Amino acid sequence: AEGIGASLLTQQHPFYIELADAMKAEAKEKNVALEVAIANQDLNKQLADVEDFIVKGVDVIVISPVDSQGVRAAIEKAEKAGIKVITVDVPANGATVTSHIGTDNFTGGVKAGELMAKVLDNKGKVAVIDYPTVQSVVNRVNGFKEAIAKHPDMEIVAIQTGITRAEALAAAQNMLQANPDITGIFGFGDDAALAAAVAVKAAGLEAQVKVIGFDGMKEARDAVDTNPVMVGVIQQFPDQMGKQAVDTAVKVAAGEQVPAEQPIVPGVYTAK
Amino acid sequence: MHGSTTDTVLKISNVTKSFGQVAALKSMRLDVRRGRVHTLLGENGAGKSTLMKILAGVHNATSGEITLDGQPYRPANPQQASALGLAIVFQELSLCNNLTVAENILATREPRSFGFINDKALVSRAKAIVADLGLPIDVTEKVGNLSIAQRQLVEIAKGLSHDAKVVILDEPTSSLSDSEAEILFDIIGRLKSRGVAVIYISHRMEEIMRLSDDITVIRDGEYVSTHDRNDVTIEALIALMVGRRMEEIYPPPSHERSTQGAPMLAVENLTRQGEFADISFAVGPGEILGFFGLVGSGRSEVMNALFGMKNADGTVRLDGKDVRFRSPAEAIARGIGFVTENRKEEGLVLGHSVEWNISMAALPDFTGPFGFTRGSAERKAAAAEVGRLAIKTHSLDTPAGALSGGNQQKIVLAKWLLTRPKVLILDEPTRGVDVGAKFEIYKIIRQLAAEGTAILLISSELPEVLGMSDRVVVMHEGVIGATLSGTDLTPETIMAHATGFQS
Amino acid sequence: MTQQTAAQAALVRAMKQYGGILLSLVMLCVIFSFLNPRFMSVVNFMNILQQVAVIAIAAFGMTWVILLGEIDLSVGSIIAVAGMVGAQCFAFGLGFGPALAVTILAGALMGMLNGVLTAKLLLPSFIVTVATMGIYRGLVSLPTNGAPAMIDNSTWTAIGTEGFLGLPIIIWVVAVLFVINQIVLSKTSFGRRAYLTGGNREAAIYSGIKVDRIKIIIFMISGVMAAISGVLLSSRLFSAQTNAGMSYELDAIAAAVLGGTSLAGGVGTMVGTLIGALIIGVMNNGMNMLSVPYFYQLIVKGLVILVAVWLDVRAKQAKR
Amino acid sequence: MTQQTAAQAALVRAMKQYGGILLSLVMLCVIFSFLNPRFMSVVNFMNILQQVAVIAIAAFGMTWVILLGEIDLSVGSIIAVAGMVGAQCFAFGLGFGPALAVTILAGALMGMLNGVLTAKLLLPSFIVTVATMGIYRGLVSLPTNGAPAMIDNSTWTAIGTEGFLGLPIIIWVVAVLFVINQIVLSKTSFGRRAYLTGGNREAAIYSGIKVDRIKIIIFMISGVMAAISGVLLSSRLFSAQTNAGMSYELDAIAAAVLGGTSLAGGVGTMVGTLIGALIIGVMNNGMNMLSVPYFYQLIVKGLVILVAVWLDVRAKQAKR
Ligand SMILES: Nc1ncnc2c1ncn2[C@@H]1O[C@H](COP(=O)(O)OP(=O)(O)OP(=O)(O)O)[C@@H](O)[C@H]1O
Ligand SMILES: Nc1ncnc2c1ncn2[C@@H]1O[C@H](COP(=O)(O)OP(=O)(O)OP(=O)(O)O)[C@@H](O)[C@H]1O
Ligand SMILES: [Mg+2]
Ligand SMILES: [Mg+2]
Repeated sequence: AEGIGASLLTQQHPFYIELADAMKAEAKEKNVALEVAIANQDLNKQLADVEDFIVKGVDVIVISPVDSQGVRAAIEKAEKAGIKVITVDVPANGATVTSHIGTDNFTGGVKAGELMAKVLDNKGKVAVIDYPTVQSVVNRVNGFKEAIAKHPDMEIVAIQTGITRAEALAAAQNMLQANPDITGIFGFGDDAALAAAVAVKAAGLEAQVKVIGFDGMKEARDAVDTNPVMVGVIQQFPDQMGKQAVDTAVKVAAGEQVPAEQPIVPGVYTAK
Repeated sequence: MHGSTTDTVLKISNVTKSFGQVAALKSMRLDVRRGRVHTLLGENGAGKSTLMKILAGVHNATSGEITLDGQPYRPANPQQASALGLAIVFQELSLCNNLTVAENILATREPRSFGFINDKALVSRAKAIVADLGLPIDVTEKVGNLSIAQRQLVEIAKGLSHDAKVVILDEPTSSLSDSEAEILFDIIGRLKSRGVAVIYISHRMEEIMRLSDDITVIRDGEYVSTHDRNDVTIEALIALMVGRRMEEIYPPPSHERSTQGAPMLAVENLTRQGEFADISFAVGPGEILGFFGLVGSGRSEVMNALFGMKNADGTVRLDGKDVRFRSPAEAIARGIGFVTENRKEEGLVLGHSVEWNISMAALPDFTGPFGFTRGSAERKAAAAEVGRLAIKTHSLDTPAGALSGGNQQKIVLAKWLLTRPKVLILDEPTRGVDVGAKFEIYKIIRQLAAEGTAILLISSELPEVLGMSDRVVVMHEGVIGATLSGTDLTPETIMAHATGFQS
Repeated sequence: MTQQTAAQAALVRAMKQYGGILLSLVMLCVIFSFLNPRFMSVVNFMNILQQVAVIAIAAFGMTWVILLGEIDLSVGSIIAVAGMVGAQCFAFGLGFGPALAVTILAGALMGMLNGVLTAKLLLPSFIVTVATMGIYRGLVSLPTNGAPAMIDNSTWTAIGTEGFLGLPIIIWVVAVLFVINQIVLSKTSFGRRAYLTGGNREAAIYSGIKVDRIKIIIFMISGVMAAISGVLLSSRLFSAQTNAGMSYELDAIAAAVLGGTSLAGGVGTMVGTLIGALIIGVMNNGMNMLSVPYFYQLIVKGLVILVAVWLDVRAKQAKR
Repeated sequence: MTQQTAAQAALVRAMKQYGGILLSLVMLCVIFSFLNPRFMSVVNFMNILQQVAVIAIAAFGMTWVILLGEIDLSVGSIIAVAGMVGAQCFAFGLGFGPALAVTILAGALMGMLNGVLTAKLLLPSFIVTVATMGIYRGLVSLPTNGAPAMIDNSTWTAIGTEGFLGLPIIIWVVAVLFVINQIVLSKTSFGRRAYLTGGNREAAIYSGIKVDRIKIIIFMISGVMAAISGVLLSSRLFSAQTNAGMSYELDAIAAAVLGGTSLAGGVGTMVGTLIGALIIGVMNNGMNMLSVPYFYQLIVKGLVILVAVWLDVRAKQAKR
């Protein structure tokens, strides 16, 4: 088979679904073959997926790495086989790829922190729901922490892991129970933020606590529009990312030059 | 042949049953009559239990005809069988250890009020059943906490709690001692007088002669003949059953034992809190020391302690040296063998081959360099034991579970013979074993003794203990009542000590 | 016997049966209250009960299955499917009642498949439910291609958020299901048959129990309980997540085993399972309240399970 | 008997024992070759073998554990810990040899903990290893706070990437471990004792087998196999991932059970397990080659496991 092979981190998250959909749409538009494999957050499966792409003989491989470092093995295998690799969303460390297209997560985190400071008048105690085993989330949280650190009257009083929406809900409830003076919650993704908003409502703290999310998928943007607790969400653009990834892959296959870095700066979405 | 046909409750004709390739029953027939005890006699694996399971609705007959009260009888499941008036006490215990006696006895027939189980009524009804049968059992106790004998009584209570026309008892006394067996015989007497037909299965000839009215002999799944109790002798029955004449049941000692030298095993003041106390005895090389007691008198517990399965205080000297075993492995290494009481649970790995079962206790002897098993030596040794004990098996690779009870018991014996023990403990070695095989086992015991093995023979069958032992230790409630030899070895004295009526 | 001594006897019996695990639960509560005074509050206990509801209900079903000596690893996937079925029903225009009925029916069907494969084809339930765990997890993703589905029905979402007579509805649901399961298990002949079959399958057959039918029904109970868990979870989250309930089967099994249910079958009670589930809930909540980092939470949770089961095994041995 | 008929007899025996599952494997291969001609290539078979190596080796260890009637759910976590231990050794400045030794020792220790808790405290292995699954998964995250760790040792990474005598080193490792496990299981007293203990623990004790020791050793074997799997995995990935090996224990169990190992204990072979692992590997690879969407892959995988186990159960019944 010729065409593009795409190995995506997961298919159980709206971000990646939108990314995959955008890639498929663009591939159709450009009339190239595209095969998508889902690593289901398992790096070993991602490597196996890439190995199978190599056997199948695709022209270009697009990877959204499960992990920046571990993806090196897959990239090296592809390059040994003479196949060019493009990464989307998460960058690769320790291996050079033809091009990387991704959100600047750290900057996104900083923006989230600044928004939080703004809505809380530069003071107050905030909590974070995180997912520490994912590098892009770590970058977001670090950016958020840096922005908050610039405000002496603001303090991060609790950080808890809440990977799924159910876990995030429990984590948010329990943090609110333990620290009733929390005025802001930052969720590492839409799921975390939406769950936090539910917890705030359940605790009857709608007047006191503001929630900010990250990703900006439709459900979260709707929530920002309708739910006063959700004051904003950092918006990624998976549609742009997917389109650009396929465009780049087509160019690479045709032998054209492409830029090594194609950053996509996240936006800030607040109520209409 | 016998009486009028109107007396016949259950009539079995030309019944066959195959399990895959195995034909367990070929052309069976049987006439069971009201108010009479009809005994089924046959070697291990002859097909007795299979026939009973067909009657109970557990198995379907492959072909043949059965009528109950003249109506065709073909129960689809045990519940139907019991609804049609059949009650059965299974050979293999079919109780749930996690439930109480009452819950077991009335399983699936719990008294209910408003659709919910009425526990009070459950207990009182079970109590009534047990009291009616005269059984000494606490119905609120968990079955798992009972001794094997008590469980057997519960099994009997469960089977007999149905109002039945025909009662089947498949080796009910195999784990009972004489006093509990007497309770059962009383019950059977009452059933008879109520006009109930009883089908009885046992390998104990004395018992059979005492209880039966009719006796049917079967061999290899085939009907041989039916007799009135008064027209036959034990010898004749055995000849019919095993296909040859047997002169006696207990082979004579092959030699006059020289007066004991140093004892091979000497036990002093062995005590374990709550189970047994102050157990002292000694056994010399070539001696058979019998252990008799009522079930629950603690004989098995003493032997388990000797074998390193349980801790106990006191001293044990083996071949003149003080020993203290912390595990069976140590006991085996020092030359002790233990044919345990329950072959299915403690003796055999039913799913594995005859060969593996025979070699399992002597595995260190078949282990070569780097821990590799010496396969050909192992196979040769296992084949030799199979030959020596005349074990009936298709091949050495047949799973032990596929053999009949008597042959399974021989495998357990073979396993311990292969370790060449100095002291061999035999805990009920002939339980559930047919007369023919029993004789074989007795011969082996004699032969071992002749070779100088010291033997501890635990048995609840008085004739067996009397017929085989040089001396007999009688236990009662965890202590030794007496150690008898010579002219003191009479049934009366032994029973007196065992029941504690004499001290 | 006077009434008082009867009550005392019952208490002694309960302490003997649940002493080990009750001790663990009380110890955990004491430790957490000591470390964070806000732990001991009515609001927080409501939180714990709501958070543990999904696990507890799945664990009721799991108790039946384990009682039979079987295991059901597909529970987590059924939880996810249930939420998605509900969401799709609403997308299809059904009302609350029909949607709930369809969802519970779906749970029963998935459980029935597990039961039939186990009972009729004689496959080990462990492997059957490992397989159906994958199958059901695959199925849940088909309608939305892996994306979560919003649930647009105010009655459904009210279950997870509203209260009734001063208590959250979720807690009522747990309580009612607990009582039903407890009564059916301990007071009906169906429950008794489950104990018999789990204790000695052979004996159960000889006693005329249709063990295949019981097995299938019990897997259906497990499926239905998981489906109800799924309803609660999706109502709490206003949405059906395709990764919902992932590995909840292990928590449900842990709850049942902590509660004294024996994996060998034949032994177990709903009371024990409820206590087991509470231990898991208290532990998760307490550690969150103390801001214990995630990885340490994993470690502590493992250790608490080990200690609690050990205490329980010890208590049972001492009793004998 | 001539040599030829002996060989024929062996073949007949093998067909009887492995017929059901070999049939499944061959059928899968035929179907995939038919659907994608590139499936049947040397390169692709090398790929399959490498992809399945991690599962296969863990499954060898799992076979021992299941043979004993126990289960080890901590295998996936041990795989992750092993990689992290290796990475930390290199960060600490150790060379390849010592790092490998420490890693394998770590696997043995984790297995020993499982074994001691099961054998000495008499806790059910299911719950012990559910607990240690969490504990080990928590431990793996401590050194890096959840982040992956790079592995900076060319010998270590060469294992996963280089070849030897024309075959990838990984395949050699699998082959050698298969042969060792196979020989120890079928030709030594230790293997025999494992079969006997799994078949009837009580009878084994009475026959002088030290079942506690055997149990502990076998959990150590499982730990060591998982650690070696972890080495291979981390070498393939140039890094230690904290979520590595997640739920691989289920694949390992599936491989062993597909291969005819009975969860009740006492029955199983390494040959069967290898075939079982290959089925899983061929299935994953073949569906990737056909670009089957992920969720459908989950469903198909579950169905294939069901069908294969069913064929095997049927073949075994017919044999009797
Ligand atoms: N479920 C079964 N599957 C296969 N074979 C069986 C089964 N049950 C019994 N058999 C075989 O049928 C034959 C008759 O067994 P059965 O149990 O009826 O003997 P028995 O006369 O009761 O012997 P015993 O005196 O030892 O109890 C034996 O060869 C036995 O191995
Ligand atoms: N599983 C058990 N749990 C608790 N107590 C038991 C158990 N098995 C036996 N006992 C008790 O141990 C004592 C000895 O029982 P056991 O039946 O082994 O005696 P025995 O003299 O060896 O009888 P036999 O060998 O004739 O069956 C009895 O008091 C019995 O109730
Ligand atoms: Mg019989
Ligand atoms: Mg005894």
